[in-house]
Amino acid sequence: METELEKEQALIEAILFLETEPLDSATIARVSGLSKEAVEKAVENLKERYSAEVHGIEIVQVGGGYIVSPKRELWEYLKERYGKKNDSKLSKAALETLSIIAYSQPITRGEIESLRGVAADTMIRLLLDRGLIKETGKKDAPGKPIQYGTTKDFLKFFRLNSIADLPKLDDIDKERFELNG
Amino acid sequence: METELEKEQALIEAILFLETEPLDSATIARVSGLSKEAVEKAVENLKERYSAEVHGIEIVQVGGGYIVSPKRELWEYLKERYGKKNDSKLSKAALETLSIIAYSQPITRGEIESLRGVAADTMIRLLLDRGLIKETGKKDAPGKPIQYGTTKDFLKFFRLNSIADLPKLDDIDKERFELNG
Amino acid sequence: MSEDATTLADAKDSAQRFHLKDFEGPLDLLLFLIKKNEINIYDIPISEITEQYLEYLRYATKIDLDNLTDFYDMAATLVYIKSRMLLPVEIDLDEEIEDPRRVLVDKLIEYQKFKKLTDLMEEKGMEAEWIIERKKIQRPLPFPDDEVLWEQIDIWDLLQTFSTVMTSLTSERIIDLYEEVSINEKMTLIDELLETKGDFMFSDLIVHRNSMMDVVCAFLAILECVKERVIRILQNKLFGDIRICAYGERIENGNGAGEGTGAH
Repeated sequence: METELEKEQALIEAILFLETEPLDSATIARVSGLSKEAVEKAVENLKERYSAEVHGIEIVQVGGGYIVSPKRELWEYLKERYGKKNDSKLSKAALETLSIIAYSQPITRGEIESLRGVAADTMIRLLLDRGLIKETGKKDAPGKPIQYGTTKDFLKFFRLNSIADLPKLDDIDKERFELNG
Repeated sequence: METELEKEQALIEAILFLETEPLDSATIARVSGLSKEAVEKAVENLKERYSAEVHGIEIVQVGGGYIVSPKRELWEYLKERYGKKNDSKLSKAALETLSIIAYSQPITRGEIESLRGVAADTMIRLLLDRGLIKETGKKDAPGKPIQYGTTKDFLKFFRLNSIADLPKLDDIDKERFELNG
Repeated sequence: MSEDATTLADAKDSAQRFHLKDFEGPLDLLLFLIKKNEINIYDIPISEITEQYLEYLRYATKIDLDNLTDFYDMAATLVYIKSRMLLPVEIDLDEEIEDPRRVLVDKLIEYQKFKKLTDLMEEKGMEAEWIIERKKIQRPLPFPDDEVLWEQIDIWDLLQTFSTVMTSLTSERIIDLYEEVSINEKMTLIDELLETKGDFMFSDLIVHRNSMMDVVCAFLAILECVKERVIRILQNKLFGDIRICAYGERIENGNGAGEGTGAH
């Protein structure tokens, strides 16, 4: 019994290691052929195991899925080599999130996720850290979700005087078709 | 002291987790800012830790570097989703040439040809293109023929840590062949 | 089936096999013949083997020229050894007799050794037939000071991206993309002005004076903000510009409002 559980845990560990995107327990169950309950139990065990000091990685829950990630306190040491890798992918996701926030602010995480169709935590955290967005308030809706908007640094970064200077979609069309110049 | 070591170990765990190619201890040392000795000690600890039944991943040594990999006994379960067929299979002729080079390196084209009894140019070119062999120098003989040897990619391809790990003849075959060798 | 047909089929079969490169070279073919005839490698009946070897070669019409040369080289060697074996040997007790087959046998044994090693390597290679590894690096760490990441982005990239995101949405999620302004946008602008100026005029909120939508949205945004107790609004004269300041800010009655207006 004990070893059975250990084996299941080992399998799920391997699956989490191989994935690069968050995986929810239903998907892990499908991939591993285990029951959802077994998966959840194993993930809990793994989470606990990796939370120990001695481990440099941990299992974090992102947008309803699990992913293995280096612990935050180590990022400082890792950033030089790993911070810039894959930047095209990172920048695309970040830019997407930022554009949604800029054009639809104030907007909640849930709304962003429903627009992009993927979890937005990481990107929101990145943009917050970067000072391009900020919490602007709470939405008057169940759960009072946090709303995000752009910051002064955002304006500075994009050389805008004011948020009113954000170009509009019909500006794109104008440019594209060179209608009104 | 103990916690210092734990922290170092955690950092190296995170580094190994982030990499997808084998990393040698010198590189890990550079990336982590730790001494090579500290790295090696930590890697040993990690190797031992992950060798436990309960873990589904392990640290393996390939081509002089370390890489985290799902344990072999789990491959059966992981194959469907994560398995990639190694379609870069070598032909028998290529493999024969390659094994001659691997076991007799450094070796010249002439020597390979005299062992196989057939021309070796095509095969040598193929193996060079595939990055499995390389020119290692010139033989101190008339015409200064080029000598060939295996590469790191060769080790990776065959999942060998070092050339010393090449499969060996068993005792019976050894007697059969080497008495007259 | 007639005898002829069978022979022909055999021959064809052999040629086919040969053509398919069952043999990696002349040494491989020789080893095959030795094994097939269950011959002791140290005592090869050279004339018999030579005959069989040539027989095989006769069927092999289609192998590539390079290899063919090698195969014929070996044929020549065999014939040479055969002739040497036929010559009477003068027995000299002082000298060891050199068996003409010796060199070939050594070669064959060495080759056999590598064949064995090749098999071992092949087994090892089979293990590597499947590889299971992460396809790409783990998600990059989102580091705040990742300058390179942001270097070449301008506002048009942002709009373009937004446009792409929006147009890729399914119809149920589509919002009016071409709505010139929105209340949300005006509220954002209010926030911004509160932050940068502290207090400001309603006219500051109007970006496109001739756009009705712009004015209406600005009004609605103000009403919304008042409701949310984000701002207070003050007007010092009828139809005059409306002054807006943060809700919490203390204002001295009409006086303050007048000053504010005067400042603008």
